[in-house]
Amino acid sequence: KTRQATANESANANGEDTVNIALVSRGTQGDFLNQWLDGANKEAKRIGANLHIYDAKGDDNQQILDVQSAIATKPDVILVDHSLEGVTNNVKAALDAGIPVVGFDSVVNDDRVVHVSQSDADLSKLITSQLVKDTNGKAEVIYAYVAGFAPLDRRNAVWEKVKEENPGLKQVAQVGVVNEATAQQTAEQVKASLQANPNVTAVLAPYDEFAKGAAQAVDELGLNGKVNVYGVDISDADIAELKKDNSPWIATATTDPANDGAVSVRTAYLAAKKQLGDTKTVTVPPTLVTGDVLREKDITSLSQLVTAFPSLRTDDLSPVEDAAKQ
Amino acid sequence: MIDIKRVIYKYGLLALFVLMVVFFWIASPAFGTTQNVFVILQSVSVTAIVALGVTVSMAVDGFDMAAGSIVSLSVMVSTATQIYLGLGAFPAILFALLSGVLVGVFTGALIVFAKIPDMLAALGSMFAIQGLSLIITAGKSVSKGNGYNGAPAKGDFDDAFLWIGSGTVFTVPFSVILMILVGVIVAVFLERTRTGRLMRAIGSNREAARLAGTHVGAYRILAYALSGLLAALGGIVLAARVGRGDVNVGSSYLLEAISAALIGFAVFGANRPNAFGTVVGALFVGVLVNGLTMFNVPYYTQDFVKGTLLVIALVVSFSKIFNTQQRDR
Amino acid sequence: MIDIKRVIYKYGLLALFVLMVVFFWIASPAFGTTQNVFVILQSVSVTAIVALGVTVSMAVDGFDMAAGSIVSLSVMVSTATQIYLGLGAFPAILFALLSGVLVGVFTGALIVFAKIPDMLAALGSMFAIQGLSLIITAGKSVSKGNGYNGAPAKGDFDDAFLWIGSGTVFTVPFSVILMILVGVIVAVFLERTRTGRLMRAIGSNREAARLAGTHVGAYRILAYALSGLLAALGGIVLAARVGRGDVNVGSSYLLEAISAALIGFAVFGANRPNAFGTVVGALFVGVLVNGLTMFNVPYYTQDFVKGTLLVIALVVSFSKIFNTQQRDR
Amino acid sequence: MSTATQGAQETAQQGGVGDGPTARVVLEIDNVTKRFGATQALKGVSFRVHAGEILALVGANGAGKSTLMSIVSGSLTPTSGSLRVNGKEAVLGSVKDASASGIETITQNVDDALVPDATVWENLVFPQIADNRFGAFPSVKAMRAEAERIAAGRLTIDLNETVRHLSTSDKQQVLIARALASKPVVLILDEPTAALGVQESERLHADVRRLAQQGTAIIFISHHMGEVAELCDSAVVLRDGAEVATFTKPLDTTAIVRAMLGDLADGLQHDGERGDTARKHAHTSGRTVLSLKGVRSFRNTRANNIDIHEGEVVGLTGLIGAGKTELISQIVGDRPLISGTMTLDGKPYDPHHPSDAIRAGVGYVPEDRAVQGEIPDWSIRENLSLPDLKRYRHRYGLLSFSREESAAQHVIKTLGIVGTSTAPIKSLSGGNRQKVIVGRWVSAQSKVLIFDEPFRGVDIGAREDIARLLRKTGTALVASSDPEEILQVADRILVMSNGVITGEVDPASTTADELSQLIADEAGISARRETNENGDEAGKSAVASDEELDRELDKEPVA
Ligand SMILES: Nc1ncnc2c1ncn2[C@@H]1O[C@H](COP(=O)(O)OP(=O)(O)OP(=O)(O)O)[C@@H](O)[C@H]1O
Ligand SMILES: Nc1ncnc2c1ncn2[C@@H]1O[C@H](COP(=O)(O)OP(=O)(O)OP(=O)(O)O)[C@@H](O)[C@H]1O
Ligand SMILES: [Mg+2]
Ligand SMILES: [Mg+2]
Repeated sequence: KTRQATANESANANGEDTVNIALVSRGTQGDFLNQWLDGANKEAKRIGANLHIYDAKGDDNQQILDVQSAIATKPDVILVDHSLEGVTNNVKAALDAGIPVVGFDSVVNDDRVVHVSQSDADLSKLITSQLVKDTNGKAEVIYAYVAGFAPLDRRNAVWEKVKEENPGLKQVAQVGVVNEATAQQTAEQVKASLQANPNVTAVLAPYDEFAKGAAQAVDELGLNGKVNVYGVDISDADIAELKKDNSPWIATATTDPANDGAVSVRTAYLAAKKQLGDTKTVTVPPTLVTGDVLREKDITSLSQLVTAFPSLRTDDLSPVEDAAKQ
Repeated sequence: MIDIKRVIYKYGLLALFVLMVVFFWIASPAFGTTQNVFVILQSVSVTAIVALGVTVSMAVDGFDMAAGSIVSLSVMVSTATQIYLGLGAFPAILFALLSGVLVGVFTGALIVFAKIPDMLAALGSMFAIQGLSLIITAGKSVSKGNGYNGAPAKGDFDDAFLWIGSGTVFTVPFSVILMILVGVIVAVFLERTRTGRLMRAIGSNREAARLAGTHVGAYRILAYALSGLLAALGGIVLAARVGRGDVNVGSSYLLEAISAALIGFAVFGANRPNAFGTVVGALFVGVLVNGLTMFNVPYYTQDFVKGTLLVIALVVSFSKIFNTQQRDR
Repeated sequence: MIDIKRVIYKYGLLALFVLMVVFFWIASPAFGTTQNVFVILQSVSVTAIVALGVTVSMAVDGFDMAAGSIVSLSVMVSTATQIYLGLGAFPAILFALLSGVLVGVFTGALIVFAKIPDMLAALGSMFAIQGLSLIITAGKSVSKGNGYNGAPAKGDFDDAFLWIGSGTVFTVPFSVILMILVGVIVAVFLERTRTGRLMRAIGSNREAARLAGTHVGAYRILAYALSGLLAALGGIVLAARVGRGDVNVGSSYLLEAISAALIGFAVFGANRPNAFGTVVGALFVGVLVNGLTMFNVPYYTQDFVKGTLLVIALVVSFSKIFNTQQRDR
Repeated sequence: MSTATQGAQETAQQGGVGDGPTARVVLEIDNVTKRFGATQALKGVSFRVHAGEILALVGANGAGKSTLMSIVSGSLTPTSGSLRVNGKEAVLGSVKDASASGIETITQNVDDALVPDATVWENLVFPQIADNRFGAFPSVKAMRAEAERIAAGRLTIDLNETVRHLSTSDKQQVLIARALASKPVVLILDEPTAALGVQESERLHADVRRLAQQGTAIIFISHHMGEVAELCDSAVVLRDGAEVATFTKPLDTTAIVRAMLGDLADGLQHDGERGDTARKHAHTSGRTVLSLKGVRSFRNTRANNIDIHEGEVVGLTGLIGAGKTELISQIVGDRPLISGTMTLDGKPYDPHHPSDAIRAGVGYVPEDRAVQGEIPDWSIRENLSLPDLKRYRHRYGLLSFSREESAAQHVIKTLGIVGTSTAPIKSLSGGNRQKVIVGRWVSAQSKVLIFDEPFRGVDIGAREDIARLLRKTGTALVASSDPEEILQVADRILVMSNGVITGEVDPASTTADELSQLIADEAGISARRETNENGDEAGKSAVASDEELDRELDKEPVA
């Protein structure tokens, strides 16, 4: 309460200078990032911040340089998303120049950086425990995973532990491809695996592109009801998939990407205003979204999703009031 | 002696293919089931259709690098027509095919009228079209129930449209039938029709073809238009199977289609773009991926095996044995 | 009259480039700052270096489609050498460059000895190498503190290695200096050295070069080896900049490098692979992307603008104006 | 080995060259064989060449001349056999080594040996660059100086010109200059005069003689018996890959032709100089088939009127660059008409594309077979049917292979093409390839045939076959810069000089020498006239008004 009050005061004190946030994005393609960005944009508008977006199109090298470019424009705060170690030097430079840095799901090794994250471990725990519950810890499982992608690696660590704890779960095959047609090509692989392993009853696909592919594979082989898909993440397209009658993709553990973006922007805003205090990490807790609920409440888009799963919205994290009220 | 060499040259790749199939069949009981055969055929259908288009462009000594982006465009157009505009399967298919043909004609026109080298022109088209298909949906993927930029959806996928992706005719998936049909048509077109023959003449010696009375420019544009048409058809099948318009899905089909068409050069020792070879090329990769996945070979090893096998196939087909035909340099 | 046309043909693309720079400069004060100039140059340095290699392969009428995968391989080798094996910058660079050269020689050998067509051979290499660089790390990315397959890391990035990516010489980033150096060397090599001349002769008419006493096969292999070397150098710069080894990072550089090399054809009306043009081509795209980002143009529009500008640039350079040189057909 | 070959061996032994006691053997070819897949191209050829000797290597198309010379020059490796240069065993299969031991070659297809995107001077010094004569960083100045030295007194073309833009004859001049630069021990010329005009040929002959006097051995391949008899000291005849006879000076061309063609020769009565016995006088009805009115070769030269009557073969001759091809390419729709009008069978004829010409019934054989005629990867059959594919369409618009095959068989028989219908055209010898291109019009119902240099690289037998085809179809316009050829086939010869038809000649009352003289003279006269008339800006004003130019035409239109 008190913190928010000060925020309003300072905004009122010098109304002209809106907060300039340089958003240095690793990539804006793909539904997750797209919706994340949507959320960030809307939130920036709401709280009256100015968002300048750099898009590295998935190229780490470009993102590093973008941080450098951003520093040159002297923003009030730099928000990086999904960045890897490489940006560290430039992030340090920014911090040294007195520009606070907030990272979303980023790997930046500097104590001064404020981290916002959707905890991959939590996501993975939530969905795997659902899997364990549904199968009573006894099932043949196809696992979709490609090593080398940090979030997937973190989600994988949890699954490794779950397997140890539940000897009844047998991972009979590991599949996965990551490229522009991830869903499609994962589908082909899952189909092949399902052919080779007819006793499989669950597919763990802790990434929505994998999950979509797995669902398509089960659909095309007509194994609906026999094989269930457990996923992670959500998007408009994912909702359509989950909501389909008899969809094999029955549950997904997720945060709301738009909410993630909003939280990140708010945190950056507060960091710029130096109102975060000692907070160095902001973690967005995940929610389990199930097809049953989506069908029941006839949800078709992310914006409606929050009405069915209010826990997806985390306004209490780094709260900032509307610009109008400020 | 020489005859054996010729046989290896002509049938080496096919033999390798058959060997591979036999091996997988014996090693894994699930591989040879009818269902799995269909799974494989379905998995290569989009690649094969796109690759057949690329083959046509190669026939006139061109190279449709824009094919992948046309797949993306077609996916976006066909899904957006239904979801954003609320129109049915027929207009969706029509618009998608039309967009493919238009891009093809555009590329062809750049080549013929603006005299831009083939690859360069196709690259230009590719970039422009890649951008265009993103703009259609403001960079988002198109899915059921979601209209343009947050607006409510005006329609839903037409069942007839989805049938293209999931329907069967006498238990055979429609996409497989479509692939075979397109393969046969392209083969007949290139080998047995006047237009196809003239296209191949252009591909081999443009100037000679022109002086023998061929309207070279028109045929080159036509070849790209056909390539665009088939790429768009591939996009439609993809969109119908997935029931969703994913951004940029097409780009990964470009490389696969090129591989298939190039492997096809080696089939029957054709040493030139040919429809049958292209389909075999697509199947070759499809069977390999399917078989390896069945053996639970990790993804990163699969790529290596795929690459190594491709190289071996090429060496068997092109080296030494091939020499008997050509001057030794 | 014709002279003006010639001028447009020769300098059209450069003029467009200069216009674009001037426009951005006037429109955005941040664009022209020294720092931003370095950012742009740095952002194109990897692309340019790889593209210069591709240019060399194009000079012998080849086409190194494996360049992107060599970048990936080099990234993996150079990072794994330091992290997994605990060796320093020098062996890391050496092994990476060596791996690039080896792949180049392998591709070249496939082409020359096994007589596989250029693109096909490079494609084979590409697939095999893509797989290989995944196998090196069992499909994982290499990062500080993580050893092979869960084992503890044996070493850390050598500062000398990281300096390649982030060091400066008199405020100029080293990678920029490297790019300029490689550009000059390749230009001098292709235009002024015996080897370069012979390579270009081979590219123009292989048979004539052979009849004039050139060891065509050796030079073709050499061209691919050089292309591999430069692709590997690009990979080293990339790895040093990013400070980690990511799977498959290189593949996106293939298309960019090809674009740069192809746009380069149009610079000074060369209409053939040339080093200066390649660097300009890379800069062209780099400046465009940087400028558009400054104007906060959404990414999905950027692609379209990029594509359209590329097409316009090509049309200006190749159409009509070009005709004055050629017979109108 | 056949008895014929053995006989030839003996002749070769006794034949020698009586060039005095100084004549030393510089090249010994010993029992060379070459097999291409199933084709035995060479069946064991042996002969010797002496210093200062000009040796003609003759034989019908596909006899193996080019193959043998490719082996000698190191660009092909023989299946068996050996070579000795100056008594030393030569390394086989390396152009560089052949060149180092003093063997230089001018290839039959000049485009094979030149780098099209490089300048003339660069091409002149390429072998030296390759040979590392200029070091790792060749200086442009040094290379240019060397190129100028090579070109001095021999090349008149701009050394900075890109080779791609040169005419065939200029390209050949470049190659010859380049080969002579290294003062070779043996110089091989593979049909060098096939693409040359009278003057250029004369100059080449002079060059060759001078070189021979300086001691260079020359192997000269040619289908022109007149040239062979005049220029060469001896002749080796190849037939079907075997050496069948050797002749020494004075060369009996009739005997040579007989040896070349074997039984086939009996059907020919050839005097080696002119084929007028083979030419039958035209039985023209006088009806005009193709009529050209006010048509020009070049924008700045005067217009020509030409009428071609039914059943006559009109020859068009003139020096290289006279404008024959320029004129023809307008008739066949390859290039837009500069001025004037054309009628075909009395109807207006205005082709905008070669297809228009073909549809109107004009059959065309272009000048440059390799670049403009062949589809190299295709079989003989497919090459034959290319311009007329509509004829082979049957059900559902699909092509009928059987019809195509029988048509191909007919052509192969008619023209005596050596090869099966499914053999790729690139596996044929030069002359046979030319026959295939000509053969496209054998069964087409063309109203008029327009052949541009159809006899390039064609042996005497084939020349007869093509001439017979021309006469059978009847109406034709044949361009050739070879007086001998044109006299053999034409009923009426138009002499062109600098784009203008300056005279008409009756072949019956003219010899090759007279015609050569006329061509050369006309060229000189018209060159002078050109400078007089167009001394000022006349060239431009001529373009301004066609009528004006036509009024200037004092003469009645030719023909
Ligand atoms: N690369 C090749 N592959 C297959 N056969 C070939 C090849 N080159 C030549 N031949 C065959 O070898 C024989 C000799 O050909 P060559 O070119 O030496 O004849 P030539 O005497 O030079 O004829 P021309 O007077 O027509 O030039 C021909 O039958 C030809 O078809
Ligand atoms: N008056 C002129 N105006 C323009 N160009 C000319 C003129 N005279 C000669 N030329 C040039 O000479 C060449 C004539 O070539 P063309 O091919 O028509 O001659 P040709 O008689 O067929 O000789 P060839 O035996 O070389 O085929 C053209 O390239 C042309 O550029
Ligand atoms: Mg020959
Ligand atoms: Mg001519």
